[in-house]
Amino acid sequence: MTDVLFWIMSGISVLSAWRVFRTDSMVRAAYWLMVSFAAVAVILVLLSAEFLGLVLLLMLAGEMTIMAVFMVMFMMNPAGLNPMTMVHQHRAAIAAGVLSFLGLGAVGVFGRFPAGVSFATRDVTARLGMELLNDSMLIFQTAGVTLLATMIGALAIASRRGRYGLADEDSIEPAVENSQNAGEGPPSTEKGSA
Amino acid sequence: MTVETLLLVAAALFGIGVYGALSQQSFVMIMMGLELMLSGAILATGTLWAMAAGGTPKGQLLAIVLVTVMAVEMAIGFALVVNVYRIRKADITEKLKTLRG
Amino acid sequence: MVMRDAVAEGLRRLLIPLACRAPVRVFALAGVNSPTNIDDLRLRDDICLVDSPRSANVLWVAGLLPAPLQDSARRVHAMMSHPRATVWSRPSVMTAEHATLFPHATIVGPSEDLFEALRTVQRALLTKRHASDEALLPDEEPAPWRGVGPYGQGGTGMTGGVPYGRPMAERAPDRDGLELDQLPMRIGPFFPPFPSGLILDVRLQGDVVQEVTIAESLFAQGNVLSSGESQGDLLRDPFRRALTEPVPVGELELARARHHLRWLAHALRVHGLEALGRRVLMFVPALEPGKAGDILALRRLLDRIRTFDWSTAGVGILERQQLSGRGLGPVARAAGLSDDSRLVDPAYDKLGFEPLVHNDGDCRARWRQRLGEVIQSLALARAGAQPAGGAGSVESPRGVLRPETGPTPALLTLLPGLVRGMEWGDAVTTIVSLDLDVREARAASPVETPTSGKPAVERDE
Amino acid sequence: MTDWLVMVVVTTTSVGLALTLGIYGTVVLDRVIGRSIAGEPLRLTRALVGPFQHAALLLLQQRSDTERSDSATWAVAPALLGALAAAALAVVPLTPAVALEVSSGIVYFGATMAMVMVAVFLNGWSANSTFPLIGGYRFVAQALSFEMPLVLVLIAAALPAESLNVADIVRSQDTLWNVVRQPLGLPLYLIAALGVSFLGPLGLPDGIDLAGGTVAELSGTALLLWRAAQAAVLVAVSAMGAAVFLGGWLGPWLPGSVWMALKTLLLIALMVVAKHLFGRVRLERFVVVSWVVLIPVALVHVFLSGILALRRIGS
Repeated sequence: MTDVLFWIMSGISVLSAWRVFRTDSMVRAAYWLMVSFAAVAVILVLLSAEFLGLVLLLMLAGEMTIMAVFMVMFMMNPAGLNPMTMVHQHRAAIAAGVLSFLGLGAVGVFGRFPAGVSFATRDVTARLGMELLNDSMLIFQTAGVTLLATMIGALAIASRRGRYGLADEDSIEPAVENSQNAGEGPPSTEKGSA
Repeated sequence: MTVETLLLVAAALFGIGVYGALSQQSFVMIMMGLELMLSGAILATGTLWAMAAGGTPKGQLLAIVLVTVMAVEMAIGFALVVNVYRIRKADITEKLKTLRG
Repeated sequence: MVMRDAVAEGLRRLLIPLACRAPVRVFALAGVNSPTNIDDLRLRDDICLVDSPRSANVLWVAGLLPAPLQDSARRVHAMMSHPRATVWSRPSVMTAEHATLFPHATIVGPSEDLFEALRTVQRALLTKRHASDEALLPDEEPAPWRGVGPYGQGGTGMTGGVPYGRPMAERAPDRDGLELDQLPMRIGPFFPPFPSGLILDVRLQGDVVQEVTIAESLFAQGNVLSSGESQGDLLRDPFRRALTEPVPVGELELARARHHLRWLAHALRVHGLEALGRRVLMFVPALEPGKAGDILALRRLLDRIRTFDWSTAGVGILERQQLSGRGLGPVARAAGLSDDSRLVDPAYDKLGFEPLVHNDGDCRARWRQRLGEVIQSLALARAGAQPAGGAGSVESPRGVLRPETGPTPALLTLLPGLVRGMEWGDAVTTIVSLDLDVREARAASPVETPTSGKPAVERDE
Repeated sequence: MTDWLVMVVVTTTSVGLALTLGIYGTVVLDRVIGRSIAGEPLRLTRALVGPFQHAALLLLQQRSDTERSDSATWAVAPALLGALAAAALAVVPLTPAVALEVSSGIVYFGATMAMVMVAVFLNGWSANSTFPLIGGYRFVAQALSFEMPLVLVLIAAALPAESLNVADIVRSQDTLWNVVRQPLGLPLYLIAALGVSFLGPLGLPDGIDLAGGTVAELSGTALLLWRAAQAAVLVAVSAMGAAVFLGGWLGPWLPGSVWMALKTLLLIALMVVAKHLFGRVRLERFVVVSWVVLIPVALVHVFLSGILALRRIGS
């Protein structure tokens, strides 16, 4: 049963990963990637890394939607209604992809791993929790601090320097508005004062 | 479901990710390629943890670190995309000949 | 395949008797001079007014449609899914000109039972005794689905152009300095939250309104009221009558209270408080001066709920100098101006009338102002049987009404500046709070209307 | 193998049954509560039969299509939303006997609720029409804001149970329900639950100011499915709330499943009352309140719950 599920999931994950770069619609691309990830998450659950798989799912739902929204924001043609190719160095990229697959696959097939070790038992999540908050607390904390630093850093990079007010104040930059007033003045105020 | 098959799947994901990251022009699509590579890495880590390391919790820690890396990559990536777009109005790599800000 | 069809047919047979008893899904197109008010449908158990024509079974055309609205009306008809039918409430008999507008429509005269007609039509549709309306407009794309660029895109460059008959989104400055795409869209004339006939051309970034222009088509042609038969419901309006003849204060004030309550019900509905809106609407038909206690209880309830406050406080602030001396009624009084032509009417003087005033000038002040005026009007109506008005101008619920014009044109000139930079939800709140009636805009002088239609277009140059 | 099969069959039937009854109950409650708030006569038989008539009418309506819609994702969206509700409900123990013991049940629930964002966004996006798209955007903004409090509050509830398994959390409330033990938990959870089922004050993606938003272009079966899936999500979050805060199946005299059903209906009724009494909030204000107030409060809540749990374990 697990084997059947595994084959289905690996099929889904690889096929949808391939679809990511083969669809015109950016939103579809983002969600194909999500499907691929979800299949990987299921495989992780099958490997009894339950917590890890679920955290992956939890994270990527938001992540992929943000990705899709970014696509819609920045791309001129997010729905792929004007199909056009947006690739460069196509052949080299294919070669690199195939090469890395062959190389890593070879490691997987011909590599020798300590075998015969039993699967993890049912209380994996509890044991992972004990590990995280015990011996490996430093790693856990480092990951946390890294994420915090990332949040601050990302905000600092992305936000506009010298913002002129709250997000909800006005949609017009002060400079734009001033020049407008200097020129003609919005008719509403003109009327009001007249 | 053996170590070999699992690692092959992971390698396939990684390979597709490499192709995507190298071939795409749009920043966000490149990030998708990177994500796929990381997904392959997470799968490989999970595999080796479950099948070769005997399921000691320490193995999963590496995967958790990888998930963190993924989050960091996304956050910083998007922040950079926003900033580049803000300054250069560029959303594909071809419009960005130099990296100076 | 035959098997599947048989099963589907069997299912249909099972569903039809059930569906026949369901409330009629109606999308309403409000025209002028309708014998039945749209609010009467909201209180009906057997009718379900929907907000989008897509999921309606019956298109109800209320009254007559002025020529500029007819094309949009047919477009709304085209959006409906099968099975669909049209029911047309008409104050008068069909003319040949009108018969071409909705050839399949069931006509309901002023003395006939509209609700029965709606129910019958839906039942007949479901049992296939009434054929589903055929398409009135050809189902074709506005332009060939192929652009001019090398990849089929719209312009010759990467962006821009008008592919497939639709303007592409173009970059424009926004509040975050990112210069993302602006989405142009036309809203109206049958957008449910807005007064019928209001057409806005909006440019949106996300859901932030960057620019609003009021489409001129309706006012420029000035034919909303042109045909004589369409003036009926305006003549029934006591405020219209008070322009030329004295009308008892009691009648005027009750009409004012009714108007404000209908407005409040609409505003509550737009805020997602449909049930409370129906509660307010139920006061309207039997409103009398003795009901002031109920209205006070309603005000206490709305005060206690708070969220209506939260979603309107600080939204759509109008300054006093924008409003003063233009006869803008409750909108002006909500901003602290005691601007009320009832002050100069001797009949009101005798009653010791003092205008109510709120100070904030935002949407919250406006709904409180109107609710306060309902209570005030009920008190005035109790005292006043003496005739008022007849002096050529009258304080209508929306503001000063004159034979040629009302407050709406002045409010429309304020609108583009007011909603720019708002999120769409706030813009809707604001437009609803102004209580516009596009029929009044007909009389706007030709000089004034175009100005309302063109602010800030060439902003970037 | 047979164990496994039995588990699948039992879970599917119980989830299916619970969802069907829950959706029906939600629709009936919605009408009854709406009419009593409007001050109209209740007409109970109509309320009980009405949902079937309405559904039949929609089933007989043709599906509409828009110009260049993304029909595949449009069809997927309601199915995904319904599937997520069912998947979320699967880990909620409906009776002591039928409890899928998932050791990370809370995380699993959080993951499914995060996926709701995908379904709603897809539904808005696929129509290739402006109002649905804005509705989709709105839900993304709203979901990113309530997701954190939702997960944090659930984790706080897991602390006294020392387990992420939902059945263990129910058992840990044997002496004291979490609604008393963690007084901040249920209010925060209900706010997030309103958000995740996009209802009432947080019904921003399909508000009337967008002419129906994400459902503006839907008709017929698609509309029916979407509304049913939305109600299913409401049922799933309410059931989770009942299990985590109101002691799930615990209660005297009546069988556990009846208690669970009653508590779930109570939470559904609370949220439907909120829908009819609290108008839509401004999205902007909700996002600010969520990040500035709700998330810090939820963090403090986790911290306090942790201290209390530690003291209880210590003593």
